[in-house]
Amino acid sequence: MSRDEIEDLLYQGYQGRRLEEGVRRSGFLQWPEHAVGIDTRSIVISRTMKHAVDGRGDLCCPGPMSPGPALAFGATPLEFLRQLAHRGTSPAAARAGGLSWTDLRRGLIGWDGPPGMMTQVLAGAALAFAQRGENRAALVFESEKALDTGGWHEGLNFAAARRVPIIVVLVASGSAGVGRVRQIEEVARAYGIKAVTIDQDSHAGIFATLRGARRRAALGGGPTLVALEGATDDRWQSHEEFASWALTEGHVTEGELESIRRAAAAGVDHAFARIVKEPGPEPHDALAAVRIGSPPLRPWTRLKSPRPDGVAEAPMEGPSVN
Amino acid sequence: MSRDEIEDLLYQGYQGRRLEEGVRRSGFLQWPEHAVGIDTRSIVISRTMKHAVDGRGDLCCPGPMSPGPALAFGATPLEFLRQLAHRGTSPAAARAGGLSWTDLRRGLIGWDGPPGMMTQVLAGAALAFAQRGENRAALVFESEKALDTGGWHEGLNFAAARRVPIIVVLVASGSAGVGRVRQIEEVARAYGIKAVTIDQDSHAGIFATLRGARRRAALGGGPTLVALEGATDDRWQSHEEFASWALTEGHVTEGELESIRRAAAAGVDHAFARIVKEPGPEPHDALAAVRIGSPPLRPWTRLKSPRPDGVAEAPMEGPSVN
Amino acid sequence: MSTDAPVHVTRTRSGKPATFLEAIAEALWEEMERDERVFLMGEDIGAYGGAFKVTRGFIERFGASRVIDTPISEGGFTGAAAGAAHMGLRPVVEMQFMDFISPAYDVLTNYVATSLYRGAGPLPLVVRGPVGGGNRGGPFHSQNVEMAFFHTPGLKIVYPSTPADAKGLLKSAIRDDDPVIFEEHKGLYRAPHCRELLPQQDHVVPIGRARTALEGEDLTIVTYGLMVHRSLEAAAELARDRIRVEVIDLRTLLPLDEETIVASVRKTGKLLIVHEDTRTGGIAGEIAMRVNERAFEWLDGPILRVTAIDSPVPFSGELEDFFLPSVADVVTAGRYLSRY
Amino acid sequence: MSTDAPVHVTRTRSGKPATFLEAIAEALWEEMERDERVFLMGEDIGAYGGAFKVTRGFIERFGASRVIDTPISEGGFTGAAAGAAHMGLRPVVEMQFMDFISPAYDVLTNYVATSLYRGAGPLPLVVRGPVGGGNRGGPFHSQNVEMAFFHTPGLKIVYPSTPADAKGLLKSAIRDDDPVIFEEHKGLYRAPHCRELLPQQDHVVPIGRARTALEGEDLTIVTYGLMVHRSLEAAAELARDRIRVEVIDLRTLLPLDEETIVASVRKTGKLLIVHEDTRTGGIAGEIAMRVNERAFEWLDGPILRVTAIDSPVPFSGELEDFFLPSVADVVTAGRYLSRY
Ligand SMILES: Cc1ncc(C[n+]2csc(CCOP(=O)(O)OP(=O)(O)O)c2C)c(N)n1
Ligand SMILES: Cc1ncc(C[n+]2csc(CCOP(=O)(O)OP(=O)(O)O)c2C)c(N)n1
Ligand SMILES: [Mg+2]
Ligand SMILES: [Mg+2]
Repeated sequence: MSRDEIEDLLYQGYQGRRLEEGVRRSGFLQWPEHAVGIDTRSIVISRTMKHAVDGRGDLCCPGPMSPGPALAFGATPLEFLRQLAHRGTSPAAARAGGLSWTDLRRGLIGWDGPPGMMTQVLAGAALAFAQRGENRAALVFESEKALDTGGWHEGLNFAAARRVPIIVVLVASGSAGVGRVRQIEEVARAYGIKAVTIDQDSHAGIFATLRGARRRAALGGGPTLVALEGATDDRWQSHEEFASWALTEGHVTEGELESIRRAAAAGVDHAFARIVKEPGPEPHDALAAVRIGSPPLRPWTRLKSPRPDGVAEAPMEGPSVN
Repeated sequence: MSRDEIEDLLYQGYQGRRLEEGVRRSGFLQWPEHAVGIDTRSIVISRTMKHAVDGRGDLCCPGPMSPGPALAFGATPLEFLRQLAHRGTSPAAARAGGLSWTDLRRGLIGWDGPPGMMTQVLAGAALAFAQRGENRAALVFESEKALDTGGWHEGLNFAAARRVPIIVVLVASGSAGVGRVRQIEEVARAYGIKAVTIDQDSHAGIFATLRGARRRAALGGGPTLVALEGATDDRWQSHEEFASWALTEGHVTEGELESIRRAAAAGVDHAFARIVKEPGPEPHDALAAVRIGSPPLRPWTRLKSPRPDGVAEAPMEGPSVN
Repeated sequence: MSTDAPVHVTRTRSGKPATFLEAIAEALWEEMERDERVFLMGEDIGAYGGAFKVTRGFIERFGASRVIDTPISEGGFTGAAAGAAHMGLRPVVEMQFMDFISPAYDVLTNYVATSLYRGAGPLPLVVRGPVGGGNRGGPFHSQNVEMAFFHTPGLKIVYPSTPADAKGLLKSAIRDDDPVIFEEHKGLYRAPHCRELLPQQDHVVPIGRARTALEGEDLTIVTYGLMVHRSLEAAAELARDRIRVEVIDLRTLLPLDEETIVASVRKTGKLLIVHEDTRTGGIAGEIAMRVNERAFEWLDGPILRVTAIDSPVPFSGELEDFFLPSVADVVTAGRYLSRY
Repeated sequence: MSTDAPVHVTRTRSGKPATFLEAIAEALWEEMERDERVFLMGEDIGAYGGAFKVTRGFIERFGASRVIDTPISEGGFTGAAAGAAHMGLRPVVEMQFMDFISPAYDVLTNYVATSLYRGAGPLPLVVRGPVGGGNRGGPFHSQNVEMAFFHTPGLKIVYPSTPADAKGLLKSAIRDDDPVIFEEHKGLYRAPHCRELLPQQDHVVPIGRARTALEGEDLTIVTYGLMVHRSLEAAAELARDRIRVEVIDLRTLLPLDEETIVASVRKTGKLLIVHEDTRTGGIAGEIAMRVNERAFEWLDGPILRVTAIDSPVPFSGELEDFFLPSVADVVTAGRYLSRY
């Protein structure tokens, strides 16, 4: 890891932490129920990918791990809060929810729906990279429960069959669940692909492992399946661990660490202050563009009589749309 | 294998063979395209299950291996030919096609649609057996390509999670295909269940293996995944092999073998002679019972005027239904 | 009934009004007590009691083999339910949100719906779960699913609007030999105004028969689910203009109770259809066809509809309120049609 | 065009009439030559050339990375196509039979159709394949799939009836930024009477516009696909009774060309809808609603429909012929309506 990368990681870790604290304190915002919160390892993993702002970098679906990976891919706290607060200024104009959204320029692809599906979608994106001979790869975080869905298997099978450059991270689930396959390495073997399990590994170790997986993927070596254990239990500790590692190893001084923390916090606080003042969405604008082939909304509000004899009707009360 | 079982196997093998020869010669009948034809090993496998005629035996979906397993479960050549010829007398009154149909009294469950689905359905049937503490098990034949479908994984996952008494036979596919997982033993390991591969095994060996799998399943030991290799290439040879093994081992004499063959052929020939004379389906009868909540078919054929003034219409020409 | 029954299934027995959700729970509980073949499957319905706590306390009473926690695999476990039904059990499958019925679309339309047709016998199976908007659940936790299945011969679709109907129709669905999709609007689950005393004895409401929720002479509103309540509100407002509205609560969408609709339209001459589901391809179309076929001459104005707009269900409150049909929309349309 | 092109994509170039299937193949071939982002996915479409041989010779010309053989996993590879589309490619997915689109129902309705809505940008993706009955294919190889998707905002549905339209509309679909479901009736694929000379130049037919296949004054028939041909036959027979039928070929089902339908009904005053798909919940309903909303006063008789009956598609010829709407059915209904 370079010094820059370490600083970014620290910064994004503090950003995420401040975001989650702020949301909890806000009284009016809520994380979506299924979000597992910030596990700094998800930021580390995401940092091993190629980042860009012109749509030519790697692609990441943060899935249940957002906001970590999204921050690593350049999503801003302001965007998060707009999304959470359903502001008209939010990335999806408040139409869709969840903690991730799509911004293909920065390589972010959002999803708030059923598990398993994004492994299919990212497999197809990775296919496009391979087809064009680009040095790009796809990264998708999925709840471990995605393994229960047939959709996930179809996606992984497709990725494995075509050896596309994709890294699939399965995040261990805190909840009970049933019928779940925990033998991720055996699943990978069944599909003839690589597998890695991450548990108490150091951040530097995780970084090296994932960098390797990304390199192999981009060189045509095929998918890697990553089992990320313990994501829900020690989700905070891991960031502190990382910070103290960076200190101990001499990558940053106490003073530098504190100023990184403060800068991250200031940015997040600013975003909180800002979204309170922002307006909600305007229905006509937000919804107009996305309907295909829909007729006018309320046909009985038409002002002209439908009668052949041309008798005019009084204009109807009520909102007339379109 | 008992002497009775050996005789049954020989009889059903000859039946199947005669059926396929007859269909090919008939000029007006055709096997459904996807049928892999008769592999005697499918009869051997099916014979290891518990057969009954009162709906209390084991349950089998012959899938792409029909007619073998269906014959073993007591389907008659006459039923096959009625089904193939779409006779009104056929098991599904000519509404549905394919080489298998459902007769729950004899433990047969038919399917002519997408691969993978019957693993789900039979897993649920096996769940019912386990729930009621019955000594029963389910057997399903699937094309190996079912492994590509998410539906199959969901079915197997369900079966594995609840350790239901089911045996899933994956029949190796002759065609090219892509992205297929051939490592069936590794798939089984990923789901934590038993796996067996059958290739050049003797019929007696197959019989012993499957009997064991059935016993284990019924005792709560969970599912077994069976890989049946080479099903398309040597599908005839295997029956001859079995016959000559039975001869060599002294289970039958040449004379007995010939009379078994003749008896089987005679039954099949009789069925061919019979279906030619049987009528096709009668639409009203065949389709009437299966529509739910459909309005009368052709409303403009009603004989009474829909006009409030009661002016009668002339009865309409054309068939008036319902 | 066992004495240790959870409180939400004992309202009726103790003579108290039940919510819609309690009515559902009572139906499930009573049917499981009545018939040991009935069992439940779904995500986290066991110890956790389900996302909406409908089955809280069920696993303690009926055991883990009749209250089955499933993996996230709606297609797979619906297929398994079909297999169990073939073997004589009567599965009731819970979709955590009905939106998640989509992965089961294949097995429901191609396998389950065709069972009788293919000669595989009746397939008694209920798929039930929460539907509908207004809860800020966004596109994946707010859908109405009827039109995904309405076109499939072989299925029944039930969508009750009151606790008594919910209980009586769910009991019928469980006893029915055909597969039934059973939709429960989240907005009714705990709505206080919806609470009602349910009949004490075994309360069964037949599938396939609509209910006249309000009698009137001037205008027929055909609707179902939460929109029955919105339509009754609108009818009250229209009554102030002396417009006497008849409100038909379909209760069952498939098979459609054509007779009741046609009779009402022949009486009023005006038909407004109100559904929460989106507009294009909504059930209004089939109703319009049936009325054309059997009551065209009685129509004194066009058949109109009030529906959600053609969009996924929006997340934000502002957008969702705009998206959903409102009482004011029904009043506006009702007034327009009555003056036509 | 490369000189080694297979014969079934060179009819137009060599001035010969093309079949419906050849028109489809030409559209695919030309679009792949025109735009390197266009690629194909499907079961056995490579060396084998596809179940109906539409893509015979394509892999030789365009290579295995643009003619992709997929595993049997319609949901999974449709999802993958969506991902490729996000990255700027333009996938054309073949369903071996359109019946097999069912496993992709979840991803198409919840992911693909909502992409633009969720702010994930346009999703140019075509899902095409053979539909329809009359081929003794039975319940799993004969379905019409339009009504599974017609209710989903965000999708387009195209269902052409002639080779020229098939070619021109498929080209439009591939160039369209919205996801398009493209239905090709097997009964038209090689029908000799359907052969026609196609325009030489880049032939594009806009999505969303119906075609007046026959002009008339007395009765409007709105239809699509194979039923256009059945309706024209019926119109010829009705003409002998001096009933002048106007036949509207919808071509695109979603978005529906309401203007053309309404204009025709305002002219003739009578509307008969003919679709091969089953009856309850068929597209006739939506058309009836739109006509009520915009042309009720012009109606001189009820809106009626001729459709298949409410059943899965039967296997046996006797049953399938009974199941499908016939020319005689259309004539009967047309006569009834014209006398009304
Ligand atoms: C097809 C589908 N089925 C069910 C759900 C509902 N669902 C969303 S997440 C989830 C379980 C998530 O569990 P886990 O992965 O452990 O995450 P946790 O909520 O415990 O953090 C379920 C059942 C869904 N979104 N989609
Ligand atoms: C969901 C679905 N997709 C595709 C098909 C079409 N289909 C039926 S069998 C089959 C391949 C069968 O191959 P194999 O198992 O090798 O059997 P073979 O025909 O070679 O004997 C395909 C693609 C289908 N029936 N269902
Ligand atoms: Mg969890
Ligand atoms: Mg094969």
